[in-house]
Amino acid sequence: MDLEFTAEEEDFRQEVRTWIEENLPKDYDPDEYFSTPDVDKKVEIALAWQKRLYEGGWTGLNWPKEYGGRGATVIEQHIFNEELGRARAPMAAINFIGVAMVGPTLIHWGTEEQKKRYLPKILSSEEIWCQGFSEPGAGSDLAALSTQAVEEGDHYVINGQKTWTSMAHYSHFMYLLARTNKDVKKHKGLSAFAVDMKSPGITVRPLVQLTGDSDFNEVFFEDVRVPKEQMIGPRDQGWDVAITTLMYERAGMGAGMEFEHALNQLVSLAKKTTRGGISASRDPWVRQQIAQFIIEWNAVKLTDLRALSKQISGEPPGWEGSICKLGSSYMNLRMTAFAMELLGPYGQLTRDCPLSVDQGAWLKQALMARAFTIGGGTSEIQRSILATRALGLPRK
Amino acid sequence: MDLEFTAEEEDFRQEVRTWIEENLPKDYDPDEYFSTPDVDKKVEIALAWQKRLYEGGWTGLNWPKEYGGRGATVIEQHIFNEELGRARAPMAAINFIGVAMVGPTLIHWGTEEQKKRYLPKILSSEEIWCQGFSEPGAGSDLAALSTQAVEEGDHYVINGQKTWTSMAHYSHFMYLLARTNKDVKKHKGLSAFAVDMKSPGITVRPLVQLTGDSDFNEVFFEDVRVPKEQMIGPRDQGWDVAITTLMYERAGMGAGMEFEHALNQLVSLAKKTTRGGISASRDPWVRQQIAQFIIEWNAVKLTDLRALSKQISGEPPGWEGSICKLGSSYMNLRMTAFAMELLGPYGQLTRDCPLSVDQGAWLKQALMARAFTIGGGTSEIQRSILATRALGLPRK
Amino acid sequence: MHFDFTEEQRLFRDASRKFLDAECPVTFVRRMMEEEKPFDAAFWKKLTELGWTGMLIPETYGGVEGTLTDMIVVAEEIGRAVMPGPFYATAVTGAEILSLAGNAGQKDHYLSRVAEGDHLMTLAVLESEAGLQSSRISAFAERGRGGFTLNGEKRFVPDAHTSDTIIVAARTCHGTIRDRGISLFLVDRAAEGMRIEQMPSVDMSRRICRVVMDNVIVDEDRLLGEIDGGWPIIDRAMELTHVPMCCELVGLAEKALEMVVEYLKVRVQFDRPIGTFQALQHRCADLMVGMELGKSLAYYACYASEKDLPDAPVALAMAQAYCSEMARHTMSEGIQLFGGIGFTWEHDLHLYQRRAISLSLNMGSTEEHRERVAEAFMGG
Amino acid sequence: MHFDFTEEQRLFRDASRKFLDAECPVTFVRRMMEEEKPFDAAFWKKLTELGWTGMLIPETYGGVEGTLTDMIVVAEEIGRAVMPGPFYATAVTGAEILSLAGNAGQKDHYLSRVAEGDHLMTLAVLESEAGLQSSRISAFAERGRGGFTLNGEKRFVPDAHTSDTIIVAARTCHGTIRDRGISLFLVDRAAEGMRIEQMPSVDMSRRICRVVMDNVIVDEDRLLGEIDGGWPIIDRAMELTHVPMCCELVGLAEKALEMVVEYLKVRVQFDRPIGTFQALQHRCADLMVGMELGKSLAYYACYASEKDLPDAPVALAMAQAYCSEMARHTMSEGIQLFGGIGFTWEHDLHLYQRRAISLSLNMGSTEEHRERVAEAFMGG
Repeated sequence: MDLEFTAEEEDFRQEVRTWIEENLPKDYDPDEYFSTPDVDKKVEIALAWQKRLYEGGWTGLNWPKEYGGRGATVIEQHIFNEELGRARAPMAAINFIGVAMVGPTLIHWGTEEQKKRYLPKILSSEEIWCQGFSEPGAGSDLAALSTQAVEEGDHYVINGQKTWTSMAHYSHFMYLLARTNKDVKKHKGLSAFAVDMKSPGITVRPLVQLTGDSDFNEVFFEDVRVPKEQMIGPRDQGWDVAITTLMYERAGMGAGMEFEHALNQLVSLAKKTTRGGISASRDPWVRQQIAQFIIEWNAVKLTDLRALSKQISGEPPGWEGSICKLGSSYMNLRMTAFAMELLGPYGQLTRDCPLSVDQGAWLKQALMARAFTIGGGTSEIQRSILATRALGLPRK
Repeated sequence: MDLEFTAEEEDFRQEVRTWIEENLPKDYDPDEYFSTPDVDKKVEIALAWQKRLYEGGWTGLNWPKEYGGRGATVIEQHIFNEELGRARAPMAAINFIGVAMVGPTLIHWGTEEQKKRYLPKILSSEEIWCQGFSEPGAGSDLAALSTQAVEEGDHYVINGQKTWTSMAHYSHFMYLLARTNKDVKKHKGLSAFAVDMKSPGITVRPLVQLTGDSDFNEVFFEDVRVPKEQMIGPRDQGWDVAITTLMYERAGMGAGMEFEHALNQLVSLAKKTTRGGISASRDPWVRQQIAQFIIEWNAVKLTDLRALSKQISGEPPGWEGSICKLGSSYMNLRMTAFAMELLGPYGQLTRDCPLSVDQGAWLKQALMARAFTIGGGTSEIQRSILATRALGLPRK
Repeated sequence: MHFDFTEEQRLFRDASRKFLDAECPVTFVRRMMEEEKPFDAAFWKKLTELGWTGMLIPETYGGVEGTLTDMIVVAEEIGRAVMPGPFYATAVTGAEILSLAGNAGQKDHYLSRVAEGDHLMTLAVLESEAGLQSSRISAFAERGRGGFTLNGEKRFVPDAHTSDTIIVAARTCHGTIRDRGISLFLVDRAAEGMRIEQMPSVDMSRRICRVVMDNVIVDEDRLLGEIDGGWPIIDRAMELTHVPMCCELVGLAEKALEMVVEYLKVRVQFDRPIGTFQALQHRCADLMVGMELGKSLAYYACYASEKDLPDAPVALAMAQAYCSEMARHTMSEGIQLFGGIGFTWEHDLHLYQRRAISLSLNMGSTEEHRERVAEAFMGG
Repeated sequence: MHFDFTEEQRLFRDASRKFLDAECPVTFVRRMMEEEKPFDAAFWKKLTELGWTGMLIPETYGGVEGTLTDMIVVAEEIGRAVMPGPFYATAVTGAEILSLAGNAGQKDHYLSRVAEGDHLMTLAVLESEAGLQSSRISAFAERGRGGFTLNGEKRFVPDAHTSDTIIVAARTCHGTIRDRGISLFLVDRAAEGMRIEQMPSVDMSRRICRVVMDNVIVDEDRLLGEIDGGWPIIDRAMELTHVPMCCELVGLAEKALEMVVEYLKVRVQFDRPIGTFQALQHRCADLMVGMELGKSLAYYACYASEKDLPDAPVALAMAQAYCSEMARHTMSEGIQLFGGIGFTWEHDLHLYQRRAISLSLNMGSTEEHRERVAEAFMGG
């Protein structure tokens, strides 16, 4: 058992850290960035940061060098992500789909033309991608999607609706999954496409979340024509293409670092909250609960390290992804609820209220907490995966 | 809303209380009774108490007067049970099946001969009954039972095995459910019988629980002959007969009062436990948790009162039974686990250890806690009942 | 012995539900959320006609002289409909304080107006360290010739911006005797020196305010009750107010659970209604258990408070602790069970969640409530 | 960076599992439970041959000089097999204390015997107020001519009745300096004045004892380490002992979960394996999450302790708090998932439950462990 990094790896970490320190805009305020409801501004900051990363040669860390990547080791990626999280740098969300999902998928399934056409502009953030998987009728049951792609000459004609599409109206392309065959088992009749978001017939409508913010969209397709050469992978093999993609969508610890930040904030909150003249941080009830959150969070981080170790050794991935997601989202749910209790009546105040504590961040996080137990595969789906695939319990 | 009892009811309560005070044996020690692993002694005490109750005219409180009962109102029964619980009188377990389940079932389904033969001796505790429903292969899925009753002349011949039969080797009769028809849907082919436990071919074997105590038995049937006239209700309608019985098996608050007693003991335990010279009862962490148990227990008791009110008004019963069972057994599970924490290393000591606290009662209760979430319809079955019957969620 | 609503109360409940279904659909709630002040005079008039505003007011003053139980019948329905706007501050807190402490003239003046729906009131107690203890009151009323001069700041005052009269709890004496030294004043919202600002909060359909008093002068006859003796009045009035609030939490949870169950019956994934999935069924069952247990505690708190039984404060603390967590948990689980759609603004569940959060937090933290229970059963 | 067992450790784990499968089946465990002393000399001999007793002993003394990680490989397997009888008290606590504090003669005498399997040891620390703080030690060693006279009572001493030597922690000075004033003594179990009684406890396959010392005289050369300087030794030795105990908890949970899963695959109710019921599937998944998270914490506690990192005590506290609750919860849920059969004596799950209860409680309460975490992250 060895949790130390080699001297080279430590050097790499130092290089990354220094670079981030020197390149993160001086006026960048992470608290403001992570709590603002102003999506446009957020996207602007994130995009500028992505471009800066590209100029520094830091995008596509794990892409093969021949496609403009850095061919970094798993451990270097980990260090890089840790350092981004440590600095609370703007999230990679704006270009995450392109760099982390579409790129690797194209490298695996794409034609030479597709690779040449798309990969460089993904790396440079010149072209932003969104992902068109979820539909109103196909959430947990992705294979039930009903958006259709019908062949017509040298095009496919797309009709249907996608939902929970993040960044859709900032995107140049959508990585779309649609049905090309209705006569086979439902996951056998899908195909993947690269769809130009400027195509006639596409309507993007912001989806307002219960927080009142709008980080997602609905995307409507009405007779949208997509040239045949924009199909990714073979026809009717979209499910396999999608599986490749989802394997690359490793729950990065970036978001996780925000949980750690919140935990630190919670300790500060307990210290500054007084009841009857005594700091809440001295109340055993408060201490026990915060300690429990800290313990669970550490358990998640360490489990992620175990997953990383497997990856490094080239072992098949275990179920740590699902475990970490379940563990961290559940911790976050209770942590944010607990913060509300600690705040008492102040817990209800929003950012707009000058009397709100920590700019209403706790309320927002409490409302957002369910995003982590629903998005990216619901907790129920994660549990079913663990039960049937990891533990081998029978499906039927 | 009116939670007061009428003057007559209060008089009745006083009468009951006085009678219990005067008749409960002077040397009766409830702590000893409820914690002893000596089943024989326990049964002896309980049986003596049952006979005393009978002499006082207190058995079959809700039975019609014509069958020797008292024709008491629902509220009188409630008061009576409350007073028994308050005095921590010996449990009615020894004759509970006879008085509370078999009696009412016979009154409903029995022939005149059966009523005359059995009812008086049930009331007097001269004949003790046990219940033969559960089988190794038929726990939650009672209808799957496989014990067979095959017609042969004027008898039925029984073969099979029952389990979790309490009091079997103290019983004179078993109220048995067996399969008389294999060719119909599984719950359509059952019949109910009164089986003489002295019949040749019956073997009773004690079933040792994980606590090491033995409150239950396995009962084996090998070519046991039961005269036809001992069938209860019509042939192949055993399921309906059993449903009648189960409707009478109202989770009495008697057992519940033991939870309340345990809660009071927990408060005492917290007071006498010191850590670093300070009583644990002053630790907010301890106070918060005990308060939560108290709150939940009160919620259960009040919910039981709501059920009682419905019963009094002659309204159809709601789902309070399942709710109270889930609520109280879950509270008890956490309460006993918490007591172990409070005790620290002392929590592991058994009754035999002179240094054990409260005679090792907490350990025993912690081990026993799952009896309440498994027995009498598992928590999972209760939840399924609530989901499908109370909330109307679809089964398939 | 009948621990349930009476037959009349059930009829009243059905009528109330019908009324709110018709007059307070969720579209109305959403409209009110957008308003500067979520108060609709026409709607208030209708509540008045139903007798809701005069529910706890004696017939002498034009009220219907109902019981607290009648009030919780309404409160549950208010929860089910997430009824927006002011209500308890006037119809419960205000009415009760006047009934308890008002002199004949004050009762006549205020109570009859409240019963008629012409006057809105609220109570301003909490300050910066928000907690319902007399020791935390530092707003001061200086006695002068013919009146008092008030200074200080109040927070979390429900509906102050729409109230005609704000009943202010202020210190009139720096005494050391516990709970003494606080007095109540009937202050016009528009009195000189009063500044009222909304405190933007999670529940946009019901508002809370900050009230700053800068040398506000009130006449001697606006003193409500005995000088220095206001705290027990506040205590009792808040007890009577928090009981229906607990019942509203139950109503919110009950309706949310119904919404979830209905959805699970129709939402199909993996070729069957997701309501057939046992894990989801059991989660719903657990929510039902919580809701019913909470209802029992809330009903008993009502009973104990209505009869002014010795255990009323503990019964209330139990209901507050349990119902607060239960309602918030129900909403959180409800959103999970709805999945993505439950996480959208257009879905109604978050209105229930918002109400559950603010309603419960306005009663304090569950830690405080549990501590009161601990004190009653374990001592200090 | 490799946060996992090495290839050799895996091979060692497989061999250990195979060994325990063959030599320590549950029939053996049950037999030991019935014994007056659950110690089997032949079995102990085999453990010795495998190098388990000498795992942490330097090669100089005949040990295998393994690491703490090697020891947790064993501990997990011990948990999976609910291995009965003494082990940690000799092989970890005893071996480490001697290594840390023994002089050359003591090491030579005791360590080589332990490595050979000829000598069993234990540490007697806890007293009536069972807590691992030096302030709670009141057993006293009075210095006299050529030796010490020991008086006092020790509780919860693991395996004292089968130990040849009991290392006693006694006060030698009523000093006020924190953690000073405690000394360690190597006492023969059979020494005059020693009274050892078993403390009947939930785990019959492993015993704890009460040790009463009534004017027990020990020679000067039985003083272990510096006079008054014993506490830091105890602290470190207990840290090193509790790490494998956490891993044993993980092993117990892992095996229990496997047993549950296997049962759910074959048990049929309502015409299908109950493992197809989603509510049960999800409960198993949650148990798996807990077990894996606990494993990560336990492994890190091992790493930190092995390297003696500054965060080792906090890492251990995290593992203790989490693994204790996790293991007990896994057993409790496991019994529920097995249903009636899981509640019987003949079913093996309760052996795991009993071990989980005593193992975790012998480390203290989770409240204490969490408080240590709170102190590290929030201050006092």
